[in-house]
Amino acid sequence: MSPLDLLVAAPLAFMVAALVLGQGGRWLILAAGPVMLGLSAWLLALPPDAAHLVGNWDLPLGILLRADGVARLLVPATCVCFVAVALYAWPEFSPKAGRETARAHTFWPMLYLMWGGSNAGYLTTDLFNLYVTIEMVSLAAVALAAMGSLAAGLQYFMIALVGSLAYLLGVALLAGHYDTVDATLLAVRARPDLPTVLALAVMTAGLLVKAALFPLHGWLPPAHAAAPAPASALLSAIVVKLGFVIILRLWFEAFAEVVRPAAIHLLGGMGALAVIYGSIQAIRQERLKPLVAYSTVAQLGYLFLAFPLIWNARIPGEPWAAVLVHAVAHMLAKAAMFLAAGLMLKAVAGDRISDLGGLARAMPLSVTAFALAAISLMGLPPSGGFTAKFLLLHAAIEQGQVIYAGVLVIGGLLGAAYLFRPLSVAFGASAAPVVRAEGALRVAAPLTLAALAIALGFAGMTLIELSSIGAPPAIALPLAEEPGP
Amino acid sequence: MMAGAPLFLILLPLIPAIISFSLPERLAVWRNAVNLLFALVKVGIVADLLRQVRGGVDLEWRYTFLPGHDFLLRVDTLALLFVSLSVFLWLITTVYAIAYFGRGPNLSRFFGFFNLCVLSATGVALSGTAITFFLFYELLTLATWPLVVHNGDEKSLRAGRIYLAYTLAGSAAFLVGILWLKTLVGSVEFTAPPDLSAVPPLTLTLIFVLCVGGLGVKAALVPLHAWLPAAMAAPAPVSALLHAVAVVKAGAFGIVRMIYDVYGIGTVAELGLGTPLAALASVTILYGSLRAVMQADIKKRLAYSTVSQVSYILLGASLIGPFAVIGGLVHLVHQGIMKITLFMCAGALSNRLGIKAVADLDGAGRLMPVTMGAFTIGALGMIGVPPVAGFISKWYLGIGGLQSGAPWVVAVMAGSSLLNAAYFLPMLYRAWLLPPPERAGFRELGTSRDRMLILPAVVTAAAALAAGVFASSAVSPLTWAKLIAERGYLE
Amino acid sequence: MTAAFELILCLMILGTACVALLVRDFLAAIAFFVVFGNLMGLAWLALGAVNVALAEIAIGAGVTGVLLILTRGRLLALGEQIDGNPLGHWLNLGAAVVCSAFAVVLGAAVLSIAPDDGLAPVIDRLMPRIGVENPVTGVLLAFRAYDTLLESFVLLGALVAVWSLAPADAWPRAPAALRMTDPAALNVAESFGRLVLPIALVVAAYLVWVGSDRPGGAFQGGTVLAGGFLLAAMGGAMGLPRSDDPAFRWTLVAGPLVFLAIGLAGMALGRFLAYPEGMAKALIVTIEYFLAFSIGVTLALLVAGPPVRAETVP
Amino acid sequence: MSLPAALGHLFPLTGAALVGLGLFGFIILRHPLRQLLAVNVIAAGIFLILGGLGRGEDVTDPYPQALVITGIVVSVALTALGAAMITRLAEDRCAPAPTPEPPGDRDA
Amino acid sequence: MTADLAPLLPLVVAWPLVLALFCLVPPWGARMIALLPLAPVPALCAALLAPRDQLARIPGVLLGGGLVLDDTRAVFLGGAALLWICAGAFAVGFMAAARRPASFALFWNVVLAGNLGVFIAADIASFYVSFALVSLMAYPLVIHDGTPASLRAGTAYIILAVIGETALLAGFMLASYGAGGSLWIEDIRASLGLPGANAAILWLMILGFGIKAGLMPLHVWLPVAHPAAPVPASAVLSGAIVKAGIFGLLAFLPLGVSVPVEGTVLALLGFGGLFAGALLGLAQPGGKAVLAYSTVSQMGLVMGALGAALAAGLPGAKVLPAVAFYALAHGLAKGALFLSYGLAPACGRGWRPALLAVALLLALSIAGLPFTAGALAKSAMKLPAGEFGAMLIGISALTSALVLARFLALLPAARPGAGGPPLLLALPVVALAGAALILPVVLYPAVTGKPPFTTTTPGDLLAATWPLALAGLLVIGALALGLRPPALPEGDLLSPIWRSAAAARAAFVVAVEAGSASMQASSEQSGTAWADNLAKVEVMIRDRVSVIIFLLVVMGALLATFLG
Repeated sequence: MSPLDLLVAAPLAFMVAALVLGQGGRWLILAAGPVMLGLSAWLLALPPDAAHLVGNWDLPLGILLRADGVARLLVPATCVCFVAVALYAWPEFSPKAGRETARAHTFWPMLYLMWGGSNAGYLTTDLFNLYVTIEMVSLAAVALAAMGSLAAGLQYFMIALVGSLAYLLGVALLAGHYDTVDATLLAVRARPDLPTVLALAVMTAGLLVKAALFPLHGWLPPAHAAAPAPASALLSAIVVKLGFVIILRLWFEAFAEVVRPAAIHLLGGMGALAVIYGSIQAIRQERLKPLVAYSTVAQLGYLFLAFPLIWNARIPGEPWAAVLVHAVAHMLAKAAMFLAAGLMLKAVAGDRISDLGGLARAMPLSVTAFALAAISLMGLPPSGGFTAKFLLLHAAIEQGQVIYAGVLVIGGLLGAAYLFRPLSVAFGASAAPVVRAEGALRVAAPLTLAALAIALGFAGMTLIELSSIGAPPAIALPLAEEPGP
Repeated sequence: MMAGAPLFLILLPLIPAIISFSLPERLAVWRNAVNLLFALVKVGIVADLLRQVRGGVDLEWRYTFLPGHDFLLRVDTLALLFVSLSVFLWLITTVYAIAYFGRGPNLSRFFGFFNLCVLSATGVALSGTAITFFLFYELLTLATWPLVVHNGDEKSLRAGRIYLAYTLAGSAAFLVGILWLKTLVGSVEFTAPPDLSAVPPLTLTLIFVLCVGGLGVKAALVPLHAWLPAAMAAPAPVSALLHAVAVVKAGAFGIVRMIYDVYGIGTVAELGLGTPLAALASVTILYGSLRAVMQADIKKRLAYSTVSQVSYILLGASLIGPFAVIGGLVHLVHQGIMKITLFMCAGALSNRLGIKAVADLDGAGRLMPVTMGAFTIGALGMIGVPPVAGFISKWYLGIGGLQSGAPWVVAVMAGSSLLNAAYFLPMLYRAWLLPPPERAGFRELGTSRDRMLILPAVVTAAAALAAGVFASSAVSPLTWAKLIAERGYLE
Repeated sequence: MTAAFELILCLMILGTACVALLVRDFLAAIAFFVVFGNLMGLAWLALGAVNVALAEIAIGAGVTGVLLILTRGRLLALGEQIDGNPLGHWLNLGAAVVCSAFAVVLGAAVLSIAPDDGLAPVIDRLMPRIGVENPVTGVLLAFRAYDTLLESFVLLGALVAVWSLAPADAWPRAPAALRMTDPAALNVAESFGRLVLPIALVVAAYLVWVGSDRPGGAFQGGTVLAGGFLLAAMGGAMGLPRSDDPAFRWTLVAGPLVFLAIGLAGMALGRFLAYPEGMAKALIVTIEYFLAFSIGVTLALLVAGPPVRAETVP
Repeated sequence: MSLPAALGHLFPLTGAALVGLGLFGFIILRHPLRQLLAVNVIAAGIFLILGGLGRGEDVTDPYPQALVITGIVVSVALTALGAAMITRLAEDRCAPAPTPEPPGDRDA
Repeated sequence: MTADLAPLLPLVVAWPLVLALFCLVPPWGARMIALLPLAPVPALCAALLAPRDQLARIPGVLLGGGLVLDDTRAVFLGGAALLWICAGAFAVGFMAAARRPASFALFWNVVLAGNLGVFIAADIASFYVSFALVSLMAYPLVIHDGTPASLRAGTAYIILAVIGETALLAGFMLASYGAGGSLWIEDIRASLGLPGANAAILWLMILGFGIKAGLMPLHVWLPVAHPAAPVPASAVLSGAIVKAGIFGLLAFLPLGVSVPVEGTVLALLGFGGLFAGALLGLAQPGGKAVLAYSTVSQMGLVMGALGAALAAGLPGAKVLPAVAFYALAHGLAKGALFLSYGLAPACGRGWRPALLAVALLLALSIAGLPFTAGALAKSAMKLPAGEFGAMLIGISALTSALVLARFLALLPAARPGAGGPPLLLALPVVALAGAALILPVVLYPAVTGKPPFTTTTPGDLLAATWPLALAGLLVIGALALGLRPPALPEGDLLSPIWRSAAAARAAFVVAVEAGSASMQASSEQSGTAWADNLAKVEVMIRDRVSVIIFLLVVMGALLATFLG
């Protein structure tokens, strides 16, 4: 028995159950929540080197599942997000007036499919298996995005499809070249020859589309902005992270020996541009959800901006941890923000930022959730976002990377510029009377997520230790040289 | 007391904060009681700490929050100066705020954030490393923002935006500075200045500029001051709090820490950083006063006055000499109690009489003599009229300037006094000497709420007076400032 | 001789692909695409990959072709313009340059990889442990059963995703009927469908059965089944089910569910998706049957599309 | 490179060409359904690379074959989804009357 | 006798302050007027009884300084106390029906405390505090009437007072630093005499004290402020409070060391004021203004003499007693004159001659008629003033006499009827006049060590009398011809200064507003173009084909970086 399998199998079982149960599918979260959280806890409690081969079939043929630091950070966070989103989505995706609807029916299987897919993605080391998990997640994501706007969903679908294929092309080249697609084996076998670097380039480019790194983010804002709030939360929090994590694994584990400084700076530079560009676009938005969506574009930039910082670090463990903490913090905070935004927009029956007037009074808890999430996203203390940005900034300064340091700082300020705008309006007076629309259960979801994002800021050491478990040699080795203080 | 005392002291306001946030408006009485109770408890704890620290006790609480980065709280004399100022004024402001708002909307929120501000300000004071300082410094920004926008009108929202833009940019610069320094020397603790000799002077200078520039935003150093007058859109208790204690002082306090505990006066002097900073502070002093003269709104005028006055602290810190330090530190307290008096009075005037502009002050002294009396004492203190406390600060600063070979400081002091007089005296003139518009049956102290509104200002005015008259007594701020200087900076 | 055949085959593949992409008339494009798919099947046969060839012809050419034709019909009924309207030719030229550059680089990379039989020896060594003969089935359902399991859920998910597109008032009706509108064609199709469905069932069962030892297997069987279902539906021999029909739902999930259950049962005995010694073949075949059936139904319904409102029958 | 050696690479090279061709098609074609077709061509090319590179002296590696089968099924599933979306979009564009379901559940 | 009286010194200051506190209690405030005469009593006692040259430390207060009394200080203190007592007594009657008595009593007491504190402060902190109290808190007394004229006067007063305070503060800082951080006045005075002393200190002090004492170009406030105040306040302003400035100069100027430049300038300004003040006073339409100009003139005399002494390097022992003596004489006499001005309207017609007689006597005394207290004072001043100064002092009798004659001419008309003035008003005048005429004579030996009127030779007598005689002739001539002096506004230079300041301020405000408005306008324009471009970029990025092209580009770039 191992949570490594169950974390994937359980959501799939729930998916089947949800599909069969139809309109009763929403009840499943009451079982799925405890089960998945329990499995996450089990994952955290596993011994550091926990890993096993599915069906006991050995590499290079079989598939290796592994509980490394990345998984230990992201899987529990993912589970928390899913549980919270599901609880929030409950009333929204229930039968209307006793009648089952397509959305209420299909939302739940899609949720579990995405859940299983993302867990599978974090746990596996097999690049082809990753392709399948990407498709699981993308499929669900497209369906959820299409629930808001079909056009945006189609756009997303087409772009994601090409991205997947680019990734698959890389996998094909690697499979032909090395006769394996396992990352741990590739780490040993990879040579910097043309097929390898081409494979890495196309895989990275394809995944960058999925991870919506500027300038490949075009699909994200319309899709994330138009979807229903719980769907937006999942899209922004979960879906884009998978692409990022795979790139992280490719660059620092499978192909650590192949990667060149110029390439890593290319990624870092794109990340930096994403931070700036996404923030500026967010500042320009007049409507709330596009603003939050562009904020995702900006925040994803940080993840890539960190690459050169990890690469050049004296103690790579710290920026490595930082980037993972950032991913987790963004996951929690962004989910919280979309959920809170959903509640707020519903209450004012509008979607413009200027409609939010007076909400701080009418819906204090939602606004609080939004604000706490904003704090983490801006990287203000105490929050997970701060811990991450702090470590990154420290690394950037230590390495004398003035541009990255500057972008980190400016990005935080721009973040404040756009995130405080809706808050500011919410704290203002209301033009129209506001209907108070905070169900205790619904608002608990964003509030819990946001509080967790803040709480991450107090657990810096734990997170760093977690992230160092099973870290790739390129990350872990220098850490061993210099024991912590 | 245990070593966790500093942490306890910092976290104490969380309790009333949470209670305030969660109590509905109709339980205002309970909320007020809880707030007052905890403010009192905190004063008591600080009094006890004062006693202990004077006796030489050194309290410390350390927790490694990230590898190589400690969360360190230390109670030293300088910290206590700021802490005792803030807890005292907080008690006062709490009383005032309760009376000021009465039963307005959004007060649970207000008091919640109010307590978070106390928390942050205490944290700022007790921080033992620059990074811990930064954490609380940033938290302070966040906790004060809802207070700035409390009124929720377009003006205060705009003020909130400006406030954030300035302070967040400032703290970002500060963060870059301290992280840079930390990577170079390994420690940014406030205990003893690290050895900076290996670092190139240009780098050190750059870091210093970043840090002081960042902190200078909150301390409203010209040209980083614009947020402060804008923040006047906030209600009076907030202005009192922001301008007298929390925000601006946090900045000034941070700069003092930078100069004395992070760089050390030796390094600062070697690098020749003191004089430019002192010059900048002087420019701020004069510019702020000059702008204050031109303001028609009372609170704006007071705000520019704050811009000017806070730089006294910086001037004292940057001059680097025993007297200057004492002057700067003692002004930290003096300016606090005097300016809070002024703001509370201004708030009372606008609350009770609707007076907002200087031109409306006509006859306010006849209608509200007690309030205006307190205001007058505060104003005279600002001008530097003895025996109100401001004079003591100016005296030490002037002599300190001379000691440090900067005789122009005396001219700055003199010029500032003149300008202060130029904007305060006309207000007093109007209030006391011009006839009031007709107001039938107005009574200043008619209800107990009125008394609560005006009493705090009277207390602080009396404190300002006492701090000046009994400057050399054992319990005066001056004596404490001298103690700090002796223990820390005069070896 | 083989080389010449292969060269011609490849040129034809490229040629049909070109036409399928560039021809103005979409119907022609689809036709060429189906041809292209069949040529691909030939290519797989030439490569000795009969399993893939079956799948490619059944799915790549067959199902996809039907899907495209159906979609085209629906779009045309809605007045949508599908025929090619390419970009201005400067841009075309730029795109051509970029894409051929990419293809050249890709080709260079491919050329520097020596084709070999890779893991075939490894697989050969492992095959006895699972008792089936077809190495592809071995890989799909044993060595990389995890991929296959997830993939079956992708398929299921795709159907759910298609359903999620249903208009609010259409749920939980059936998808748009596939019945032919032309009476003559319907007549042919009807009789053909009646005939085909049982044959398809038998063929599918056979494919799955032989799949354990010779080329064939769940996916191939499933596609044949899907084809049968589709033809039957077109001929009106069978209606499409309502999406809230419980039996129908169980049919859909049976394959993935059995797969998952057996995987979990394996966990109880040791490892997830590990087959106990000696029972491997039986379990694999069980899984394959359920899977093939579910895949058939799923693919058919995927082609049929989301539930529609009663009045909008095209 | 001699011709026979290149012939060993024939199918993968064809695959590479198909990928390039499909990309070109995707870029120049504006209608999503035709782009979907182009995507299928790309996918076919990739499968050909994957499978072709596993061509040994006498046997073809079953491992890439299995991957290709998996890929083909995923591909058709996605194509079906894409086609359904395109259709639904066209329907909405045609008859925008009853919106599918309002975004957000205002009646909840 | 010595030890037990030590607390007297702190009490001198504390007692009026305590009385001031009582004034703050609403029900008592108005009645505190009655206690005004009692406020200076400790001071008088101290002046007479307190031990000399014994430092009374006051720990914990201010910067930990102390109070001290010596002979010079005692003269100042005693004189001031006497004047304040009499003026206070006068106020009891005069202010009984006035507006806001509580406020008057409050500030009266505070100013009193400051005024007395100045004379006994041993350290600069105490001195400065006292000086500030007496300067700034006198403002409410000046504007007590609340008339527009007095408010204007008050404004002029307070502006100059603040400037003076500031100058003093700066001077004190420099001085204290120059004296090695010492706060004691003695140390500072000693250090100022040292060769390396900062020249700015003396200039700042001359500026600060000069303003208070009405040094010529800085005097503009005095002729408007003194008359604006109620009569008792005018009396103490002119009689006692200006002396604080004189005392400050005395206390800090490094007498005994020759300081030529500063001394000469001070002398020139002082003697200039001596004549200019008097002549300007002639042109005043108001009686109190005339008296105020007379004060400017008299104080000019003192400062001129001090300047001369400073330039000549006369030791303090030769200067201090003379100045103190002169200050005493002038203070009492001027106070009495002011009070008599206030008394005049209260007198019936029958009492007017008596009043005139008293006033004339006082005027003549001030002008220096031989065998009067004033003559003694002037003769005492001739020593420090030097020869040239002495000559000027002699001539000044002419101008003094003229200006005082003018005052007498402007004494308000008596009220109809023969009724006597209220006792409460008359008694203080009489007492003060008596003191003014007698006390200097009594004290003369103690101050100069010579008996009074002994050295008077006929020549001296003639020298002292001719200016007075000439003045008498001029007055009689003018009266006969019906000549009237030109009428100048009070405070001569004040109104032009006022107008130009107002104009400058208005111009400044306009300029700043225009500047900021234009800055704001320019910053708002460029924003929209940027927004348009960004929107276009985003539309382009969202197209799925461009995403694919970007994908290819990124791929190519990555490949290039890997391979390059």
